[in-house]
Amino acid sequence: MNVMNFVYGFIVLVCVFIFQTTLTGLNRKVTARLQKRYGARWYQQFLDIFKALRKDSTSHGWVFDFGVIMALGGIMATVIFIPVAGFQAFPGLDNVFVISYLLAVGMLGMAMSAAGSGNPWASIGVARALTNMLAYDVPLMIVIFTMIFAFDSSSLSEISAMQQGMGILGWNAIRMPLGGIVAIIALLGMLGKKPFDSFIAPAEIASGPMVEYGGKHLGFMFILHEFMTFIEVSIILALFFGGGATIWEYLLKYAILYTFTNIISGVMPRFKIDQAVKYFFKLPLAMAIIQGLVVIFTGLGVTLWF
Amino acid sequence: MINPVFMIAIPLGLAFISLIFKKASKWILVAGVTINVVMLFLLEWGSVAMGGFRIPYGIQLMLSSYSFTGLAVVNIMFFVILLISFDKVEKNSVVLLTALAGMNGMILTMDLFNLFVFMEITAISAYILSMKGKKPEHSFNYLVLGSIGGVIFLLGTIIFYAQTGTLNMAIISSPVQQSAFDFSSATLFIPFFLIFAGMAVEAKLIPFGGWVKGVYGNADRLTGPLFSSVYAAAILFAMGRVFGELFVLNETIVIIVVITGLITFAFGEAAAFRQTKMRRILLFSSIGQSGLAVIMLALGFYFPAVLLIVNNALSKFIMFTITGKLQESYGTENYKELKGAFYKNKMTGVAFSIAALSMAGLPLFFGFYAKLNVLTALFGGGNWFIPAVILIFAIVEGAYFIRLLISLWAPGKEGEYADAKHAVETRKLFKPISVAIIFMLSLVILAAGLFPDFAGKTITSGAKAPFTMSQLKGGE
Amino acid sequence: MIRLASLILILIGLYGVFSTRNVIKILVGVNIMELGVNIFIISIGFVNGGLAPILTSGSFSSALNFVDPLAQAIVLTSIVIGLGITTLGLVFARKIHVNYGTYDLSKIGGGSDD
Amino acid sequence: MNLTIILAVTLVLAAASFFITRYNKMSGGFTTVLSSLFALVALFMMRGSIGEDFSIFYFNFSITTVGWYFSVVMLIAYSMTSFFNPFWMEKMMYPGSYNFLYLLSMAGTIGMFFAKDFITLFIFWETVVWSSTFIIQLGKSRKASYIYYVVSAIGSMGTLFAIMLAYSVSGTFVISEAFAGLSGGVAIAVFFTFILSGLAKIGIFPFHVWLPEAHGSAPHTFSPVLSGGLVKMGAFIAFLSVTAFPAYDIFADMFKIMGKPFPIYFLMFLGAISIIVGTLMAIKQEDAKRLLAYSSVANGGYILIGILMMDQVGFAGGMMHLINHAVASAAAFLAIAAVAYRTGTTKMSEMGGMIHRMPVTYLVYLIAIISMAGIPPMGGFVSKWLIFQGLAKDGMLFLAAAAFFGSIGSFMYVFRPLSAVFLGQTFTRDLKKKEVGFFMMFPMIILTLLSLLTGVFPNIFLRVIAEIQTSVGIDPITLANRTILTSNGYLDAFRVFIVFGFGFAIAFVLFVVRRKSRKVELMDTFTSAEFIHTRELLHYSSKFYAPFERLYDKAPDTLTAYKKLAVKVGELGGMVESLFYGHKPEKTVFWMMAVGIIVILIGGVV
Repeated sequence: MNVMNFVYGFIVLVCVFIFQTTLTGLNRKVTARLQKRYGARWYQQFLDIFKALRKDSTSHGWVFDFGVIMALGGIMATVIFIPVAGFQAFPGLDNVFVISYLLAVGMLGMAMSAAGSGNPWASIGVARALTNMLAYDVPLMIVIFTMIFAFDSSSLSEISAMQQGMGILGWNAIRMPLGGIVAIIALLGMLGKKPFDSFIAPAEIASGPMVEYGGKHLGFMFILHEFMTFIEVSIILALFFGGGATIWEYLLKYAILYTFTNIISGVMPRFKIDQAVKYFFKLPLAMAIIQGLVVIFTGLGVTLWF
Repeated sequence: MINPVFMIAIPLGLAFISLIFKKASKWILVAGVTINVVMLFLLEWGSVAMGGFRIPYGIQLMLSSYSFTGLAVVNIMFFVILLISFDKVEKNSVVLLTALAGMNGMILTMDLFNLFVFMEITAISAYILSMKGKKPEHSFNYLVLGSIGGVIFLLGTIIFYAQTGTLNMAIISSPVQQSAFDFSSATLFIPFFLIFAGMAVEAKLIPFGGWVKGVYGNADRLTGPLFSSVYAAAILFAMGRVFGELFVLNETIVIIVVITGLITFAFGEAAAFRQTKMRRILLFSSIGQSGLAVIMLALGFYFPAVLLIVNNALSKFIMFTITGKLQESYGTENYKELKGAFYKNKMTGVAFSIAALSMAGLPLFFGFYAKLNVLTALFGGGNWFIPAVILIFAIVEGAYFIRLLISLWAPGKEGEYADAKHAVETRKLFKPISVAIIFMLSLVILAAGLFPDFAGKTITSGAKAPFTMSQLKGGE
Repeated sequence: MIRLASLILILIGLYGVFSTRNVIKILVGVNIMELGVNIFIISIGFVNGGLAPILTSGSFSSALNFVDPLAQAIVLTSIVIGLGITTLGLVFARKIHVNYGTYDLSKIGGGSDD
Repeated sequence: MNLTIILAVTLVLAAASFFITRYNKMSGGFTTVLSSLFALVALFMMRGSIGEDFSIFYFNFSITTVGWYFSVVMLIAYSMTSFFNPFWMEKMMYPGSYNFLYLLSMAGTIGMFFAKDFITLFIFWETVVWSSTFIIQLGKSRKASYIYYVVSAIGSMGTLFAIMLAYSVSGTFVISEAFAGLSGGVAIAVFFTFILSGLAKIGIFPFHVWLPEAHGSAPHTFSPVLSGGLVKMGAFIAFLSVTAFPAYDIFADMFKIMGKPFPIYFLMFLGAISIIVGTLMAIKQEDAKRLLAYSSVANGGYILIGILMMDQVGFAGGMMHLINHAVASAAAFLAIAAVAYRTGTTKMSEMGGMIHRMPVTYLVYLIAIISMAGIPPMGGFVSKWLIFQGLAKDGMLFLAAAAFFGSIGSFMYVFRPLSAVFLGQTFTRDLKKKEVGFFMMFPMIILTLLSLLTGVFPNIFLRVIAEIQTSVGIDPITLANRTILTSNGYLDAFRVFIVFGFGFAIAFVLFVVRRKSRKVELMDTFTSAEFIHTRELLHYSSKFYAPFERLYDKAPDTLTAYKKLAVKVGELGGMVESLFYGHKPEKTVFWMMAVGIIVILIGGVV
């Protein structure tokens, strides 16, 4: 660990921000086209963020600020850990549990800040977000657990490296098809895309956690959201779609996966939060468990293509 | 050295004297009990033949470590009870002296018919004392059941006499006699059962002791402790002797006694669990304890049984005395109406708590040592079923005692801190001297629990068997 | 024969206690039981054609001819105890009558205090 | 430092505190602080004398690493909590007895962890049980204390049974030898009855019923001890059941599930159930202390699973979670106690916005829950990570599913008190409330720093655990400098912390360089253009997860089962009373005849 690691980390942060924000902008276009609109320009997302950062903001006490900083700090730390096409700013720290729990720091910070605003809508939104998290995370974690058991490694980069070199057949999504389906569904939940977006639900609860944010706080939230999206998609990409041998392969796959979730979400209605829980704890959970049992007891999916 | 017969004769003689000097009868009672307690430590150990007959033909008294423990418990506890509840003696001093004589006799005698006589003397005194509860129907019930028990006991004794030709328990178990008679036969089993059933009425075993609830439930500060600690100890010690000398010879009767004891223990604890009146809790707990003691006696584990009896005598004395006083001061014995009664009577409360925790068999107290010995003995005998039942109902036992203690100590609304303002009004319970005595006794329980080895040695150095043949020979 | 009769007496007494609720009758039942036991005791010690175990002028052939004196002594004690108990029982019966105005056990008690 | 001296000093000070309290309540409380701190320091220094055996009276002790570890954890909870004692004396009905029992139970735990034979262990164990029973009754519920005792008694009677049964086979009470020679059905019976007290104390389903009652209702100064300390006594029994009772050796030939003999797997499964039950129940509590109590149930499940794994990684995780949960839970309970000290309540719906009045307490609570939920960089993360890695290595899917459920569910429930008590609008009543004094703040800060220490430098603690692992004959966890190595991944907690700090710094700089924001009141929020003037009404705190709770609100309550059982025992008693007792002789005469006939018939046959 030396200064260069931190410099690399900072570069990763900047690159990820630019890449993901661009992609979000493009996807706004995609969604618009799905809905027969023209949509905003591809750089509109940048404009939104910088505009928000420039504006005056109000604060509801120190925890409101502190939460935002904690959230962004936690999320940025997580981004630094994400291996991108084998590159890591801090090698060896891409343990899947570390990443998924460090992500929780950001979420906790966000929830804290939102609840600290004293707005009931925010609290409801947080409650829904946490419930949603419980719903999608359990099936997903079971699949990830299966994978750690199968490959005897919990490193994101190692698991994605193991899938490379066999083309599409090497992907875990293909080798463990049920797990792959669970992962895609869980990714929708993680990203807060429809049908699992009840915690944002602008028309229902006035954007939920975001209700009190404005100015730089809102700008921070936008940045945070871009980073979070990157982390979540990257985890799924690394675990189930083989990551990428080169940076370009990685980014391409990433863009496809992200756009794919956006397209699905574009045509979906919204689950109520308890419906989401029920949904995840039925089919996806069952699939995850079946996948787990198959892998653990038969070894199918681990050795089949070797 | 004093002949043990004086333990019986002096109270009996004083009882007659006090009939004549009615005014001084109370003081004669005190004198008698005091003399007995002092005499206890000057007694001549071993066997004593009465009336100049040789042993098999005359009545034999036996002072072994076992019966000495019995005498000590009975006389000392009797003395302490008198100290605390002297004001409650009223006109019963003759009865009390007779009772003391009867109980000492029960513990000392080796003769079956003599045992019957002493049992009846004790029982009659108990009938009269039970009238202090002001419920004649319960006393009457006790009397009828007691005399039926006596009749059954006598019948068994006589059949036994007809079969073996002697009433001396020790002689029966001598090797010569054993070879001459088949003791495992079913014919001998019937008198044994009759003897057991007769004693079981007094020992409160379920289903024989149907009188207990009415009598103990209305006992006052004098009779409650007297019945539950002294009487219970006396009958159990006598039972232990009968079991040890006779019942060991016949396996069937042992099984029956153990089953009865187990049922008594389990049912007694279950019945105690649902009570809200403190005397009822204590009486059913006494029933359970006596069931447990009977199991141990029947299986020949004398040391744990003696520990149980001593623990029960000490603890029940404290608890019954305090309960009796609570009943007197507050007019109720429902523990739910006595919330925080110990708030201002802390010494009394601590004594009660120690006694209750000891009964529940919790460590640092004497009851735990007794429980440990019980379990060691039973497991040592290769039995796991009886200990399992005992432990399961020990949970019940602990539960109701703890519930009782919580209620008496900590008043308060649910959801708020325990607060003295919810306590019953403060009333003075005992005189300081009485508190001191009770507290000292509770400290004895604590000390005996902390230093069990010492306590164990003091209680019975050789109590594994009631006595041995060599002891008998020595007394001849 | 006589032993059987005494056992039957005991059972009759027991039945009496079991079946009646009148205090006096219960006491009578107890007394019948005691009577049965006493007869039983006597029958144990009885030797047909035996002699009293005291100095006699008659022929003294064998100690086995003596009637067992112990049984008689026991019976005496037993009778005395029985008398005492009956007396005390009657006192209680009287107390019951004073308190409740009846001798019938089924008409008293039965409250929560039972 | 000799254990005799520690025990003697503790007991003398216990008695002293009782009398001191009679004259001055505050000083009585300070005596407990003094005594527990002395015991902690003295025990800490006993590290050098590990391996010594000695006896006091008939108690035999043996200084072991594991005993040292457990008792240090226990004394951290006791000593830190004792700082609160002086300030709560006025609320106690029996302050003297409270102090006395507090120290007595503390002495009990010390003695228990160093016991060399089972009788010593059991005596100290039960002493702790009854002394804490009498403390709990001083709190908010008498029933809680009763439930606590009954559940504990079920456990301890089971253990006593096992000890005696094993004694009848092996002929010794010495812990390391008592279970030798067991096999077959007896071994299974001993194993399950022995661990009963452990399960009851940790609060494993179905024995978890006492935790919410007792933790929730105990005096606020005792709940941290209960949750942070006494619960860990159960973990010690669990530890003994796989080490002293070498369950893996004795059950080696038995039917195995996922490589674990089925009795062990069954217990781990119970642990998993308690994780789920604890999590679900914690989510729907309305009282902060009850909520934390259920979280203890869930965390107890992790500890049990970890310890029972008895391997290189998971075991270390379980042992590590022990201290993490003790520290975090004690801190959380103390924070709630501090709030209750000012507001007088622990109900979440009756509080709000305490962060503006008690910011330090808020930070303490925040860090405690971060650790409890297993989020880096706090200690809870490291231990949960180890448990997950251990589970993943063996592929124990169902246990892992429960562990994940509990882990994510914990985000839900730990956030509730945070949001309801500390965030949101301050209630009008509490607007003038102040932060607690330094003396109460001090232990909370220490515990918070400990949480951080366990999270950033876990290897300090894992080295002790590695020593324990060596002493019980399993491979010690591999540690390299600051890194924890497992066969399927490794963790450098320090670097994670540094990177987190780096991210935080960037965010902080970004935040500071932007224009300063305008501070507004918490009533000045978006309310859909409605006017709401009541502070209390705008605070969203009760029924926080209502849509989720609705999914399982019909689930049966375990306590009801216990109540039903108690009713059944009472009914048995009622039957006994009505069958055998009355004022008419006929009942008993009938039974005499019946028994006589039966006995004579049977006797004739036998």
